[in-house]
Amino acid sequence: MRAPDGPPVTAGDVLLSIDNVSLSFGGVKAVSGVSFDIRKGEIRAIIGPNGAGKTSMLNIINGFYHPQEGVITFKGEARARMRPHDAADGGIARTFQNVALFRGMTALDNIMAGRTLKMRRNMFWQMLRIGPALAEEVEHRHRVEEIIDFLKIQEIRRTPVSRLPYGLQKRVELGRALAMEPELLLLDEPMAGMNIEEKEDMSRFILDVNDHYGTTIALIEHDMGVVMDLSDRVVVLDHGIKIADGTPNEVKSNQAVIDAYLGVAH
Amino acid sequence: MIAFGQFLEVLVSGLLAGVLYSLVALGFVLIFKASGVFNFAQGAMVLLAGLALVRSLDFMVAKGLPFWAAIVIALLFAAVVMAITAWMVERFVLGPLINQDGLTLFMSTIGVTFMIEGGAQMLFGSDVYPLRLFPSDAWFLFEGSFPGGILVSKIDVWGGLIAAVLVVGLALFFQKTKTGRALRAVADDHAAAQSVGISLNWIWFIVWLVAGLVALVAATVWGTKLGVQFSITFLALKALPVLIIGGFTSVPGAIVGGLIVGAGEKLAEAYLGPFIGGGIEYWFAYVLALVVLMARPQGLFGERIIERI
Amino acid sequence: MSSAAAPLASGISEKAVPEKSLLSVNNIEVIYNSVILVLKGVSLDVPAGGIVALLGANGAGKSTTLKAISNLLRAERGDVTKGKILFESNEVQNLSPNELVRRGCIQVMEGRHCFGHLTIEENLMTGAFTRTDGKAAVMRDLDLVYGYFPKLKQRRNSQAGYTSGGEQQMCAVGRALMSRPKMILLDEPSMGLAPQIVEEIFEIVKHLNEKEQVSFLLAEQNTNMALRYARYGYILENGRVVMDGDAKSLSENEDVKEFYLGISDGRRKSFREGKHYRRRKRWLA
Amino acid sequence: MFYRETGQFKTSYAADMQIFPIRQDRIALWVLLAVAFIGIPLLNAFHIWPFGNEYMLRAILIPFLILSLAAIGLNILTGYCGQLSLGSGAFMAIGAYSAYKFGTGVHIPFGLFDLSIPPLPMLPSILLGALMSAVVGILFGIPSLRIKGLYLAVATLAAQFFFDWVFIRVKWFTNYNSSGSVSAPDLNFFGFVVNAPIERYLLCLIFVAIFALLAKNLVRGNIGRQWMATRDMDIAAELMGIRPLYAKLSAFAISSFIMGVAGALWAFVYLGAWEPLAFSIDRSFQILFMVIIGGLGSILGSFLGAAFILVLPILLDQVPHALGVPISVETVSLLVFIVTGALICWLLIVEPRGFARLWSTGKEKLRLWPYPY
Amino acid sequence: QNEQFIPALVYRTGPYAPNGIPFANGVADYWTLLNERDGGINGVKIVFEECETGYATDKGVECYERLKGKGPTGAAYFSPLSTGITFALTDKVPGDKIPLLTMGYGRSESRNGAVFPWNFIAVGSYWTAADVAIQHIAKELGGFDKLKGKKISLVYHDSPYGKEPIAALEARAKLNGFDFKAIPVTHPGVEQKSQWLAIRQDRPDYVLLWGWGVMNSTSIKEAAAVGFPREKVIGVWWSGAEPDVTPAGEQSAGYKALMLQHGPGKFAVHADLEKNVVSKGKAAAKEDFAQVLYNRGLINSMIGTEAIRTAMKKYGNKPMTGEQVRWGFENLNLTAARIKELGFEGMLQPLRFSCEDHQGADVARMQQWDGKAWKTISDYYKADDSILAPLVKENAAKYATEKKITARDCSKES
Ligand SMILES: Nc1ncnc2c1ncn2[C@@H]1O[C@H](COP(=O)(O)OP(=O)(O)OP(=O)(O)O)[C@@H](O)[C@H]1O
Ligand SMILES: Nc1ncnc2c1ncn2[C@@H]1O[C@H](COP(=O)(O)OP(=O)(O)OP(=O)(O)O)[C@@H](O)[C@H]1O
Ligand SMILES: [Mg+2]
Ligand SMILES: [Mg+2]
Repeated sequence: MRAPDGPPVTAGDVLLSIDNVSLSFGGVKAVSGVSFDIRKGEIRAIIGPNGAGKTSMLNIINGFYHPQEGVITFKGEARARMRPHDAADGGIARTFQNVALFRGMTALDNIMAGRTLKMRRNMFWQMLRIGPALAEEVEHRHRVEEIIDFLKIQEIRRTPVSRLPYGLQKRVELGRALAMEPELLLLDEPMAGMNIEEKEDMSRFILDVNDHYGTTIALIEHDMGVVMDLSDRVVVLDHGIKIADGTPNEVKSNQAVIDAYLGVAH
Repeated sequence: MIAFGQFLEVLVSGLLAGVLYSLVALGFVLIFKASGVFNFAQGAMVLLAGLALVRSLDFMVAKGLPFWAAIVIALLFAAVVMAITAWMVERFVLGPLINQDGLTLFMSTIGVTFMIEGGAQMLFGSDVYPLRLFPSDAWFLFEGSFPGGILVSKIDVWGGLIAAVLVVGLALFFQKTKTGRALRAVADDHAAAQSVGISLNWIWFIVWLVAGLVALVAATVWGTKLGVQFSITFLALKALPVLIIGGFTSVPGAIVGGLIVGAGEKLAEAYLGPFIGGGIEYWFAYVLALVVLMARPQGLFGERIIERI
Repeated sequence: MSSAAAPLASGISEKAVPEKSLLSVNNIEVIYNSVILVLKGVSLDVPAGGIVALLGANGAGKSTTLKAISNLLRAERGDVTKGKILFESNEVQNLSPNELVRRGCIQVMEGRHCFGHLTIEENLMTGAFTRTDGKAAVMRDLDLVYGYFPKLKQRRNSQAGYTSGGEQQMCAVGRALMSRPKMILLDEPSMGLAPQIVEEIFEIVKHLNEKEQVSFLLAEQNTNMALRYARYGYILENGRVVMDGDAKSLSENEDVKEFYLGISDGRRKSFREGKHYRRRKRWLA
Repeated sequence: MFYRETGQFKTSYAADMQIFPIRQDRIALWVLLAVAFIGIPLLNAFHIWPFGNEYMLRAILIPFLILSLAAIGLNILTGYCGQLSLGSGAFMAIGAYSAYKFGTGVHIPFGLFDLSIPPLPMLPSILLGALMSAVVGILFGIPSLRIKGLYLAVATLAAQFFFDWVFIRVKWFTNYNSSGSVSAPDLNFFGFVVNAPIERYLLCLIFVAIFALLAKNLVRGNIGRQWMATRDMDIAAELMGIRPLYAKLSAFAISSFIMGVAGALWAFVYLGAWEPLAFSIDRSFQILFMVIIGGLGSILGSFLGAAFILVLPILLDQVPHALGVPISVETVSLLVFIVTGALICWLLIVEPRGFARLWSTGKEKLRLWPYPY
Repeated sequence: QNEQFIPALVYRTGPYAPNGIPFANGVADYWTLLNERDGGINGVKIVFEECETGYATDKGVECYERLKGKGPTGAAYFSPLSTGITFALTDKVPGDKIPLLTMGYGRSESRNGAVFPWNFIAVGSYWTAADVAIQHIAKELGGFDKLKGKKISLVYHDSPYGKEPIAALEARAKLNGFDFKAIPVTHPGVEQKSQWLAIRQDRPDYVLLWGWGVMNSTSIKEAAAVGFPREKVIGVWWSGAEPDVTPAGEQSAGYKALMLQHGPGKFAVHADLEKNVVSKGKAAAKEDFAQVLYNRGLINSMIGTEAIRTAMKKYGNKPMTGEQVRWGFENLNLTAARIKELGFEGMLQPLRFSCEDHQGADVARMQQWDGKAWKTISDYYKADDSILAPLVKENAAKYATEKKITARDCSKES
């Protein structure tokens, strides 16, 4: 069933490779024997019908689920099992399908929280909040303000995120992930629940992140327009099995994909 | 043989004592399972039910009614009091707090506790009122095999039987009936439950009423054991470890938790207490609960805590 | 059912005002937490047997409008401070949500809201909570829903909390169908669903509308789909209705095309072509 | 009209990150501090109402300050880090008894060598006592890595009951007093013996002011964000690189440290002599009420909550007497119960997030004033 | 104003209310009696105010602070009826110069007036009680020599209150050669199954009961349940009132308890009360009139007001300050004649405080519940000072060093 890998679309080494990974919950096989890779600097889309195992795949990549079988190699290092914060340490950031912002905090604090890993001052200094601790706080605030400017969310900085409409929440979530300065950014349906205009904005952000920071992106999305336009390569899952892998155009015309997912040719 | 007899005796009395805690714990489970509210007021409700029962009973007996008639009327009266309480709680406290998070609701039940404790004592008095519904002497079993026999309190056995009946009834109610399903739905998501047309007001009234009746049952047993008085509210603290071990959401869990806590704490007091100083029952029950939670964070029978992202 | 009070608006505008409206919202204003004003006078009509789309950007107030109608607002500390809501010509803004469901108006909330600890099947059964027409009828409808969403049947005994996002969405829609409503308020039904399923959901909407005379008010971001299936649409911006009209005229409107359909100059734009943070042009409200 | 932030521009992020970015708030704070540190001692010196006698200081302000501190401690754990705890009483008790031991000299015979610490001065005693509390806090925080929510709350009761028992049973802690009740040594701070109520008040005030500031700094810094992230969505927090172990245990440590200080003050400054019952489960609940009513995740709320829960019943208790209404104490105290309960419910209905939120909504309205929204 | 203010710390609600209410009623009714019958003390009207403590120490301290300065001369004395509150106030009263009357409870070593000038542990301490209880057991057994090898267990409220007697009992155990075992019951004492099962297996010859509130009746019920003879259970005087036995019904029959010299029942003073207070509808008491704890409340008030009266002899018939009342206590001499005059004959033996001795008496009797009423079953026992005095001395000295108190030299005081 393994579709031949297409010709290298984007130059770059393999950043992450998934090798024959399987994951099941009790009787439910969420992912079975899936292999694919993500190359440095590309936008890699993962698509498939509902319940195909896409989110589970992301959860495996950043260590939230531990697959029963298979090996994941990230930056040349093979690993079977790791804690989520190790993945974060290694440079994997993500957004979530059901927005997982810190609901009690403001947008600014949410994004600042993304900088946690980069902040070094210990509790004692933070308690006093003078000298180096304050300097560090200010320095990171600068970085965060850059992200806020970039995402055009200046007005809502101080709004508790629970009061924000869905679309803005998604944007703050992207900001939070960006604040981690990740090498690999996992986006789980970043545009669900947005209208075209907002999707265009979001697409712009994703492309910019990809261009400017050279961040590698793995993207789950159900809007085929977005997937086709943005991604370099697409992997298609169905029932936990990989049914296709290739450029958007290849995938679009793949009969298995049409049957399982698209319904009609797009 | 003596040692084994003692062990058996402590074990049996522990198990039975545990089941009596379960009677109180059941009230917690009911409300938690049905509305996701940790009802701090359960102990106060036992007090209220007990006071209503014993005071009206005394009154009726003083009026010269035959004892059985007085009991029936007093039980009815206490049930009505619990119904009124349920209605007021729903109407004035929980109703306006729909869709708030668990902690807020928990806090509001603390407010309710204060009101019930104050109100109950104001209406019915804050003295101690003896209640005698169940025999409080004991059987001595197997006197042939063990010197002195194995002591079993009759009231504990009564309590155990009542608890068993309640558990079977309530478990069936939750799993098999439409209302039971609705109750569980409410516990998961208030807003969604409302959106499918479940009336939270009605559900909450029902569940507080049932919890009130369970409190009344607990009050008959515990009132006989202790006399009806304020200290009955402290039973809530004894019921908590039972609750966690069984799991907040499981009716049968309340019984199993009770058995474990009862047996555990009594055995610990009897065999560990002498070495480290006695009076260890209270914390032992909680430490036991902690150990169980480390193995199963949702208690033995509680619903799995859903962790997804 | 009283059809006596026919809307008096007849003839006021050229727009096709339906003669018999099932739901009519008159100039409502909504405030959250008694300080945040969100809806600033929204009016709309849903004719009996109609499908009406409510379009608008994030935060425009679509969900708020739906919640105001279904009376779920109070639970979020929101209040309708002005205006009237009529369902079957009766004022309903003071009814409890469950009474409204009993009268046949049910909402599918945004963001799934399944009962995580209940199984899929139990979730569906809660939808039938208000029904009194017997177990057999309910079971028939359960089969019907399983017919619409075979995926649910597969997962019927899993706890909803462990199913995928899309499965939960299907479950939420299916649950609403179980109450046999006259009118469904659908909040973003397509969110997070695979294209095929989106298509199916809208087919189901159409089917129910035609065969069972169920009316729909859909809040939808997928404007393309919504306008394909709806007969009439309202566009909400910043808590106000800025435009309304029948679906066809809306989808031909240049602005709608540009902002909601992603079509400019007569063709679909690629997402790669998006300009850098266009300042949005907005309708004057 | 006068409460506006317009026109106040920030030129640096440091300025924007002050505790009170709005000038009016800052002024209000300074005024408050001035009243607390200077005004009240002055009023007291001249016996001006309500400081005509010591009642106001001894029975209201001192316990209010100490319990506010305890509430801040619990707020860090429960309000900021989301770990519900019913063991506050135990951590206060550990602070109190350890400080007592350090203050009266520690002697542990270890067989080979004896550990002997001579009686320490008051300040190190209190801080070391609090440190002990922090250590135990970390220990009892470990289960939080696995147990969540209400289950954790009930599990913290294990700490509560265990330490209730320990301090009753282990005579070493009470210096082998026959009754098991102990009384505090002199409050000797660098040679100055704190004794008069106003001195005691100022002592508490200094502790509270310092710890409130430190706590505020922590919660608005990196660690504070880690706590809140863990509270709001622990899984997502972990996926972002926040270590639950570090975040939760540090919250337990800091929170129990502060509660340890509060416990020591409660025992030494307020009660003078105490028994474990002074730190019973009732105390734990009282502090939890303060935190919830005041507002989870708000330092200010801790003070407001403490005021409400502590002072309200005291005031209510005196109302009928002040009005000259002849009601028996029994009825009064039952009424106080009922009214307190009713007020708690009423407050939650008006604002489930407690006083702190009520306060900020009020400010928001003030900013919009005279427009309603 | 010619008014003497006396505060009353009471608990009429909460877990210990059943025991707190009758005591508080007795306290109040005696003051009312003095006001109604005599117009106060030597013409100085008594004004009193109750403050609810709920048996909680911090509430008690708050009440103390609230009431200590009331009235023209401040509070005359405090009687908290709680060992915990007593401990907390013991440190405060020297500063405020208000005496503490803790009749039959509180710190046993506060008998030593040289170290505790402000505490008056009138009539008896827990050590007195413990000693007398053992004496009674010895008598039942037929002599102190019979104690040897016997087993006596103490079931106690796990708090300073319950732990007080242990020191005295251990001393006695050493002296008389019986096995002593202390069995704690956690507050509030609603669950005692394991303790009583242990007793059933251990089969002690006697069980001493040091409970309060619900713990007492629960103990009696459990004793009945395990078949331990009630005749062999001896309660302290705080475990020997009506609320302690009635909940257990007929199971209590045979149970014994110490009397703080007095029992229930009507004496001369009750006739006065009925005439001047009850009949005028001014009584706080209801069915608890003349019950054990009610009578104890009367005595408590009487000792306090007599101390005030004594002070007035020296300082004149006007409201007394706390300091003056303290002098009054220290020089109080309630002779048999005076007790009779006051209508307390049969309730109290002569009582005389002095600088060294703030207890004034160390005798007690035994009573037994026959299922309907308390019956006095013994004559007065006098506690053995050769055992208790060293204990008092040792513990008072320890307190003095801890608190850096220099004991008064009583030989120098008039
Ligand atoms: N509970 C609330 N408290 C305060 N403000 C709220 C609340 N809920 C919504 N809002 C505000 O109301 C406005 C409208 O929100 P609403 O959810 O109705 O938008 P929407 O049109 O459904 O957007 P989306 O397409 O993102 O779902 C938003 O600005 C939001 O910030
Ligand atoms: N923790 C879990 N326990 C049990 N089953 C799970 C769990 N997580 C996922 N599943 C199941 O695994 C399958 C794949 O789920 P996943 O969330 O990965 O789907 P998805 O491809 O993201 O779908 P969608 O597009 O609907 O979000 C689903 O059937 C789901 O029910
Ligand atoms: Mg998914
Ligand atoms: Mg919406």
